Amino acid sequence: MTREELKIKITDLLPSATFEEGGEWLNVQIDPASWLPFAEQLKKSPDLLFDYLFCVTCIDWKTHLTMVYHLSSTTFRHTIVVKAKLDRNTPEIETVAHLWRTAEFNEREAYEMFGVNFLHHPDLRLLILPEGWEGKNPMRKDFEDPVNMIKL
Amino acid sequence: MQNITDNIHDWLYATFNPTIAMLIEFAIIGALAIGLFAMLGLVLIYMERKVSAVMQLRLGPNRVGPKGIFQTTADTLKLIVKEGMTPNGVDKLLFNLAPFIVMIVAMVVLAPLMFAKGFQIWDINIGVFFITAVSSLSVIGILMAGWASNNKYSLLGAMRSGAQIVSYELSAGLSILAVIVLTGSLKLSEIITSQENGWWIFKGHLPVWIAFIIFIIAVTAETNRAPFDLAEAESELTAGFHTEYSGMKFALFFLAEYVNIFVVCALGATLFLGGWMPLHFGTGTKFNEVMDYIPSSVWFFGKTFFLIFVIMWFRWTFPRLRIDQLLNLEWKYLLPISMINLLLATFIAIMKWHF
Amino acid sequence: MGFIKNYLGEVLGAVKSLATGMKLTGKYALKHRKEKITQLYPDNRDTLLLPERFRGEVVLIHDENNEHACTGCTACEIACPNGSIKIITKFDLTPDGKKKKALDTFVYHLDMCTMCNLCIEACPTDAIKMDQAFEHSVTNRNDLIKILNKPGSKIRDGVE
Amino acid sequence: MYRETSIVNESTPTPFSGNGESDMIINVGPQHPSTHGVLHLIITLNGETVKKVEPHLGYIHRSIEKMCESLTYRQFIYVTSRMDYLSAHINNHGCALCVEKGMQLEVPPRAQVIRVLMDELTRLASHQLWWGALAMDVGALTPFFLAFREREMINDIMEETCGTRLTMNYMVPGGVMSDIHPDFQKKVHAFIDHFKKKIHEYDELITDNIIFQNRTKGVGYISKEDAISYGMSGPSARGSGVQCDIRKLYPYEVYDKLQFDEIIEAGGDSFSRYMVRIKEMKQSMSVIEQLIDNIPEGDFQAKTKAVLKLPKGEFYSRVETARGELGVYLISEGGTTPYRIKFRSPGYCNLSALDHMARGQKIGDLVAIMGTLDLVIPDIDR
Repeated sequence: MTREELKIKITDLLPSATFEEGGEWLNVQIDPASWLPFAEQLKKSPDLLFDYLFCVTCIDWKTHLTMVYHLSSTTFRHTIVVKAKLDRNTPEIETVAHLWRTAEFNEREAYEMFGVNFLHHPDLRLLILPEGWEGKNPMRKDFEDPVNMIKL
Repeated sequence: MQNITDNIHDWLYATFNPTIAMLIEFAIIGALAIGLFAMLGLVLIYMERKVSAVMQLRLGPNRVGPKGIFQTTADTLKLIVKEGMTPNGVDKLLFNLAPFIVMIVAMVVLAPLMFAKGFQIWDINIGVFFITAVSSLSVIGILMAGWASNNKYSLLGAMRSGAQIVSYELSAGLSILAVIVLTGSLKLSEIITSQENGWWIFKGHLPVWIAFIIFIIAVTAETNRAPFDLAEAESELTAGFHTEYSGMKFALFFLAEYVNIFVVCALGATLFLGGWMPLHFGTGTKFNEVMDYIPSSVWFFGKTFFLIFVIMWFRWTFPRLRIDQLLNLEWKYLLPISMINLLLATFIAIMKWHF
Repeated sequence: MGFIKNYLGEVLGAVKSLATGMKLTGKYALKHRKEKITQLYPDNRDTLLLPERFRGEVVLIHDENNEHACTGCTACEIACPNGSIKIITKFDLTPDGKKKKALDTFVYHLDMCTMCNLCIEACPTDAIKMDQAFEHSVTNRNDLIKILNKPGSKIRDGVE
Repeated sequence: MYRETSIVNESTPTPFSGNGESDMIINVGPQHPSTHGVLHLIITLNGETVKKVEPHLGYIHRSIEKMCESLTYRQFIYVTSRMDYLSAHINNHGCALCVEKGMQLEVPPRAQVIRVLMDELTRLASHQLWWGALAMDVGALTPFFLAFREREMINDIMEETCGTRLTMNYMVPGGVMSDIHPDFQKKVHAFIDHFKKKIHEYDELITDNIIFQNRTKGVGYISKEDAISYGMSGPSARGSGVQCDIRKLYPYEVYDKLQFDEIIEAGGDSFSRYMVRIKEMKQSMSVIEQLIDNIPEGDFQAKTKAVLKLPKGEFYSRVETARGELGVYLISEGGTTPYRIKFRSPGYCNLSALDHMARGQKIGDLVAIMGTLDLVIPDIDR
């Protein structure tokens, strides 16, 4: 599907979605609450079939967090980018680990690095940080570690 | 050789009363056995390192002494001066006993071996049986080490080793039997004498060939050598049953492994390749006389070291088997084949078709 | 019969595949003298040649008059991603009485250097280069902090 | 994250207390001969059979993504060599591509060809090391040295042209750091001739070996759907029949002009993944052969300013490393440093499928599966 066709199809699926201009692929801006049903449709809808989630990113914009999902279809070879704006103090979004198994690990990384709480995640534990880690999430912009971080 | 040992024996009995003479003989033999044990360990480890080096396009040890021949001595010295550590949480008695059991077993098995013509510690009439029986005791040492270490890797390694040694003993025994039925004796000296007119490998047709191959495979497994080194599979279990050992206790395991290889290869050389018996064809030929000029000890060690080289060659070529495949190989392939092979050998022996 | 045939075929195939492997290692064992690849490293130190682009450590090029080309512009310090270069500058008086920025000390932290070559790329006067020395081990970490400009050295005339 | 016995909490399943009668939990790693680095796996065993594999990361996590946020666009490339150190060139290439995409910089044709040549040489070197290490995992030690003999030749070529052997930092935005060494073509030809004569040894020693085949065939099966769902990429996914070669699907540099096959094996087991890599080596050689005599004349680097600035926006570049798809997701706020950079590393996703593959297999198989997945731990622990 081309970019325009995708745009029409996605507007059908989720009327509240907005689109960002520019970028290599179609950028879809959604509300985090609508993410799970939308994701299910993206995965299962027969003319979309987004079965390959190749990148899960969390970005700290200082005022809010953004979860970015790069999705691609191995059948149709089209790609979209889904972005969901999260509240910075209580970031919460539904997990998609049951749809794309790779999300399980990637969400665990986002959980510990940014503190995003993935609801209904099967195994939301620390993966990289040592057990019993307390304090801030290291990849956030305001993280300070006076011992291990060297300012150049 | 025969003369030297006989002379010493006669002189001792002439000079002292029989009890003291016997004790002196014990002492001499004990010293010789320990000396041989240490020497074999050093030589074989050096040999292993050189063999692996030439197969892997490397140089091998080359710093300590000319061509690095003192490398293993230096390593042993280093291991001796290391602290003999006993980790917390181990079963102290078993942990410390295990390496000695393995070592003692390896030393005891040296007894009935015939190193040269008339050069033998104990010409027991059930020599072959003695070797197979005693050498299987070493699994107890390994199981003890694995259990006492209180380490899961060690335990897994020891259990693997137990399953492996117990099963491979069968086909090793059956392949030995193939020669025994042809010889009609368990006495090592008689087995060697029976090969005066040609080694069994030449006289015994196909059954002995098959028995020989199965024997080599089975003893490789019995001594826990690659490709059957599951007990210490280092990519899976770090070091298997001796994970927790260090210093001299580790060195004893290591030396015992090599002495075991020597023993089984010596046995193989004795049974299939005529032991110290020079290469003979028929009786009283000119060729035999020429061969007799080479000392019998050279023949024995030549054959043994050739077999050791083959086993090392296996190690540096093959990947390791998995535990279930290891047991499959034994129970589905080696055991049936060696049983049929034994029947064949018996048939040949009865019909006197061998040369 | 088919079963026995398969069984024997399996065994023979296995033995053949193993023999092929053994032939290869056996061949290498025999041809070892020709095929061996190990070098006797510390012994061949004199004949060991490293390619001229090899990145061993950063050096400041001095010519026979003990002059270098470093103007103290700190381009390398800015280019360095991990802060292993520290340039301390001073002000020289030029003959016509003007103050001119010049290099005082070129501090190089070999312990932090990752040999990324970015400083060499950044240098506008090609004053520094990568040297081939690679035996960097020292017993004291402080020995790895080096001062690259030799005592008494000064900037070559005509380098701006 | 080595856990001491003393801090074991009895209520939660830990490495030292089983959660069932016949369960045994063992720690593989962080220091373990078969993990090729410092991967920590917590394995639940039932006898010899693996019930569950739980990776535990972070032992060498350096937070490269965070480091890159304070480095300029010229500087951050060198750090990425430290991610997947066996395909350092290709990592650098991905980053350079991303910066070029942002700056809309045209790379001179000579630089493109040099980049692709270096990428393929790196891929060959990586696959050779993988072959030796896999053989070592399954217990054969000699192949490691044979593989290193060939790999050493590539490393020498790299050393001569790039100046370093492993973490080269040869790519810069707009091209490559320096022109190829005058001997480069001659040496690459010598290497190709040598490797063509020796590659049959790989088959003789390992591929055709009955023990190796038994160890890998039917072991660690993962279906095509699962492989996609787990986000697997690279040779590991192609062993399950997934078409995922970025060089073919989204060609970059001169890959669209080259003749080479995307190797796909449908088996989905360890042996298929093995065969993909072995065949890929031959494809890489063919790519090198096509390019080595046809390096166009011209600049090796586009003219760029001393300080690079990217416009505000998001840029994503994908390259095919030796282990799979590397994605570089760069978010720029218009300054000289990235605002946020995310590396989608192939190893991380491949590792997540390890549990799925290893369940019900033996411990020895787990080692073989890890070997055929070709895990490089710094790539996972970025």
